[in-house]
Amino acid sequence: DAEETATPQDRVFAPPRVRRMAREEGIDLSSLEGSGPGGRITAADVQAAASGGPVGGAQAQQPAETAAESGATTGDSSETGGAAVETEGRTEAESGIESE
Amino acid sequence: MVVGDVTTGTDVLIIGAGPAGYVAAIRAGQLDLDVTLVEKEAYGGTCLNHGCIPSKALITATDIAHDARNAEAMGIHADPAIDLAGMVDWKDGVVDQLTSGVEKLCKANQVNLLEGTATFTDEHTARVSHSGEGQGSETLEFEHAVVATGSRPIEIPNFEFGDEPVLNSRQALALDSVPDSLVVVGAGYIGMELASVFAKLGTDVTVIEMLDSILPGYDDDLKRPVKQRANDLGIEFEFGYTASEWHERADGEGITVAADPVEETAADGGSAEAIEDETGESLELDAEKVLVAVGREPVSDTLDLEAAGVETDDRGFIETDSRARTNVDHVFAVGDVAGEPMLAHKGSAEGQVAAEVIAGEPAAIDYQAMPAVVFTDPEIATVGMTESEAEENGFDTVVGQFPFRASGRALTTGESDGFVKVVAEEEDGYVLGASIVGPEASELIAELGLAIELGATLEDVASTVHAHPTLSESVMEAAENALGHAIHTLNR
Amino acid sequence: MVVGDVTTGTDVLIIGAGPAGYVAAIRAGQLDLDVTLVEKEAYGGTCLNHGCIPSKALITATDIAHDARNAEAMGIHADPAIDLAGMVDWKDGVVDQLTSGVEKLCKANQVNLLEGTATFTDEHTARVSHSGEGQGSETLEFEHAVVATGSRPIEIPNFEFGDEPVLNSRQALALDSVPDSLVVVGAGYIGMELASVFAKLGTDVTVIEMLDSILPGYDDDLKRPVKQRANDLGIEFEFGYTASEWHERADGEGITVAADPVEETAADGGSAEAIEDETGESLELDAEKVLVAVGREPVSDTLDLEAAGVETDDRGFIETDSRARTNVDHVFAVGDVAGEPMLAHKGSAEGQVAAEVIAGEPAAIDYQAMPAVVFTDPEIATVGMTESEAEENGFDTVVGQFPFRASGRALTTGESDGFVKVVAEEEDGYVLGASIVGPEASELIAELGLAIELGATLEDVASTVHAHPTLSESVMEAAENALGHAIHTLNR
Ligand SMILES: Cc1cc2nc3c(=O)[nH]c(=O)nc-3n(C[C@H](O)[C@H](O)[C@H](O)COP(=O)(O)OP(=O)(O)OC[C@H]3O[C@@H](n4cnc5c(N)ncnc54)[C@H](O)[C@@H]3O)c2cc1C
Ligand SMILES: Cc1cc2nc3c(=O)[nH]c(=O)nc-3n(C[C@H](O)[C@H](O)[C@H](O)COP(=O)(O)OP(=O)(O)OC[C@H]3O[C@@H](n4cnc5c(N)ncnc54)[C@H](O)[C@@H]3O)c2cc1C
Repeated sequence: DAEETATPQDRVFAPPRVRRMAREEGIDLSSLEGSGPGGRITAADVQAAASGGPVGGAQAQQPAETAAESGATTGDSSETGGAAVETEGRTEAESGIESE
Repeated sequence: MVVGDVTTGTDVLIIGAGPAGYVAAIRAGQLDLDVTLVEKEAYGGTCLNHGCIPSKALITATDIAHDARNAEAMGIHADPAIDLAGMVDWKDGVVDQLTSGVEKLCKANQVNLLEGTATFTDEHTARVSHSGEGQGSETLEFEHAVVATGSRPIEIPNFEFGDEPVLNSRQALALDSVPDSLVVVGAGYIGMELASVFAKLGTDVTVIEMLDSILPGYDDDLKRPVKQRANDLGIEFEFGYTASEWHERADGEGITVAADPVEETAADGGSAEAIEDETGESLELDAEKVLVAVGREPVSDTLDLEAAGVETDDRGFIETDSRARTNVDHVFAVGDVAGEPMLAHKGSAEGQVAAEVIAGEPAAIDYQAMPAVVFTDPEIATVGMTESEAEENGFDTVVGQFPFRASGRALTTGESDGFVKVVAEEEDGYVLGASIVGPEASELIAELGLAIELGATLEDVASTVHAHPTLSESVMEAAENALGHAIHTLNR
Repeated sequence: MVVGDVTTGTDVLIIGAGPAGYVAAIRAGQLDLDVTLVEKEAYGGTCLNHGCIPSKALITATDIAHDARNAEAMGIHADPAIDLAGMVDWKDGVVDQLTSGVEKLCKANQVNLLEGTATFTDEHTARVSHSGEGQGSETLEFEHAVVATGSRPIEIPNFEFGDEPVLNSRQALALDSVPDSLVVVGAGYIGMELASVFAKLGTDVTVIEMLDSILPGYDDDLKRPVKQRANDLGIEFEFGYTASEWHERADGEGITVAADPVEETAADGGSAEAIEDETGESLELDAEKVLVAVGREPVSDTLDLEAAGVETDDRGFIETDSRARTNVDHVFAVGDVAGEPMLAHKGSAEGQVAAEVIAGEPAAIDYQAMPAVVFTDPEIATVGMTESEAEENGFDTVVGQFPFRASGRALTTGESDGFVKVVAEEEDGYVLGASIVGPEASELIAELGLAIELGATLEDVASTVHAHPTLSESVMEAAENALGHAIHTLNR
């Protein structure tokens, strides 16, 4: 199990809380376009995908300190809301597919 | 919990109270599950009783004496005397404090503690047999089981741990007098940690290793300062040999350990190659004791896993998914018995995940930032990918490095061997891995583990202000070096 | 660089080669700016020559002896002898290595080094006068200037640093024999660090402090273990007194320091209140020397700032914006001269920003995660907001704590006083601040600085695997405690 490897194609850059949220929502992080620096996936991205709606509402929950993360636009991430997949079992979200 | 020849039920049966099992139990208790934790020997398992804690206690204590003895350049003149029996007493006190703490924490979290040896009887029942006072056995029905039975040291032919001069790590950590001389078989992390402790206690130490270098699996640049320090401590190495047998010496003054050269074909398929002995001749090493530290194997053969339908791989490890689940849906396995890396914190992390998954939470374990530490002198710590692993995984990488000899804080401690190395993805600078050899490597690696988990970039690490003067500045400087603008080292 | 009574030009003139100035210079060099760094005394400034580095060298070295002397419980019996002259030699060697390193790094980054004292002559020129060999002066025309002239110890009436038994921190760090007794005036971090060093060297130390506790500005719970340890070391405290004068004793055996009780109205407006002496009587303390460590003041009065039009506040600090810019657009100020916190890494961070802004980059300095460390025994380290600061800023907070006595690693080092405390925003768990008192606090704080900078949450820190057994696990456990599910401490 420790042998799980990531490749540039399937490595997702997202903090633990975001990976947990994705598992809770059953969202495949690899289907998301990250709005953080360099494409890092943020909580707002997952919330937006989960609600299938625009990202703006979720962004409002970010405190000022993380403006860098939430400030960027998340463009087409709402389109991926429907691409959510169930993540039970061996293939989980956090070892999913890179967003780029 | 009723003890006797009766059947009781529990939501979660956890077998083994090491750092994997007791953490699973505490977390399960916090999640309001009805938990029973069965332990046959001692709360805290190998780690607290015979592993991490006792070894680190002796390493730190011998270092206090060693550092003072070797601080003449600093104007300190000391000739400390070490009373090993006293040191071992102190160490035992530390262990007692921690293991009784574990017991208390379990109880405070409503974990039912049960002393005894558990074996599966079918998919939903286990028998727990008690030896000693409360002799007898009882049957436990469970909804979920977590196997956390750990590992044990591997024996090699002709070296039986029961025989007096042959020691495993557990026995070595309990010695109460310093052997004059010691042969250590195996230059893995346990062998190297203990070799250093005994060398600092004044023992003549010789290490026999099958492969051609210490610490198989670690990069050469990380090993170099450790090997150098070991040489400085007077530790002798015999690479490319395997210990074949031992016998009492005729003069009654100790033992002789015989070792054979490894034939090239017999060498482990690992990256380091075995050296063929030119002459092909055997070695004979005189010593007072011999410590065998050639690795550990899972404890999966003594609990009738078949009765529960749980499968192991060919080395005996129980295979699990990232939810810590075995091939049987309601049975989980965590810690050493569930595979490499056999490290306490890996087991604890798996234990938490198992408990959370049983409670219905969407937990999963992710091995992308699993640290590993070797408490040699100096320490080695790694997390995430090495440069070559990153490249094998298809990343274009950029690497930054900072030598401790350029660190003001390192110089003020008199300990400035080693370096911090950071590996990142080239385009966006995501930190992928790090390795450190040098002072406080074990503590410094934490920041880089967090960096990897957070998806931090080199710039994030480099632009975080680090307090001066600290060793942690070296982490920042390594990140700056990868970006081409370190301040305290040249950027080439 | 031509030296003589001529005018030369430079893009960037940097005045002062302390950690603020030399870092600005190196960074500016890396950014291909034409830089001239003027230093009147020694590369590395206060920090490398008379501050951070020498103090930490003596702290660490005396600790090596002290730890060995006090390790009987671990079975170690030692009676180290300390030769202070030897220790100071070693310390000087460390300083030389670092300062010559700074010089080399400057040159390698194409920084023009100029020895001399700079004063402004107008908005775009400065005079640099050389004493000693290359006596004379020259005029420098600059596009941009960076003022990095640092700070100096504050003198109090009747205690002149020139007088033999009166010491400032610099002089105290250069003593080559151990005073029998020492009065320390001021229980700030410099006073407390040095009081501990001398107490460990065997000096009878008495600390006089105007306020009612040590380390003004730090929370009481952080100070408590430090105060306790100081008491254990035999350090005496006289709170609520100010030193009024000193005189040689009639018997010629040393000096007497007189101190007056602070009147309540005279007390500093800070949080800690001065104690009114019941009797209102003065104290007389006999000692061999007296160390005055009552604070530091900016060096802004000796370089004709007015000629350049640069303004200071009423304490003499140059006011700057987050780009390190003064009221004059092309003049920057960094480090101690630019205000609190007067810490080396703050100066270095500002220095980098100044260089980058001059090079046209969008850099800015952010003080939200500026760490501070006190290298007392045990160490204190803080970063970000305290609980009360967070509340004053309108945050609903949640706090998590982990005591080192529950840390396996701490117990194995014999040093388990203190704790890690994490302050977070309640709703989403964003980490806002942290404070640590205990072993390696200075190193452990780094991870929490990164957490704050990256906007990490408690969950992020708690679910990052930390190596076992390490002190850094305590950071993770404090975060877990804030979330209500720490493993190794009770969650209430
Ligand atoms: C000398 C040494 C030093 C080490 N240093 C470190 C270190 O610094 N850092 C680190 O991370 N790791 C270290 N390790 C490894 C670490 O000890 C293990 O990874 C860790 O103990 C594994 O935890 P575990 O809970 O899986 O198993 P264990 O700790 O082995 O615990 C298993 C428990 O299960 C019990 N048990 C087994 N079978 C049964 C049964 N049928 N019924 C009831 N109870 C049963 C055993 O009695 C035992 O208490 C060290 C190991 C050694 C030997
Ligand atoms: C005993 C002690 C311990 C300390 N410990 C720590 C610690 O552990 N951690 C920490 O962060 N901080 C510590 N500090 C504080 C730290 O030393 C300062 O914050 C830091 O040195 C400030 O850097 P600077 O570059 O602003 O100024 P300085 O380091 O003071 O450097 C200013 C330089 O400018 C030169 N200069 C001044 N005027 C002129 C002029 N007109 N022309 C040419 N050159 C000039 C001076 O000679 C000096 O070299 C300590 C201080 C002391 C005294």
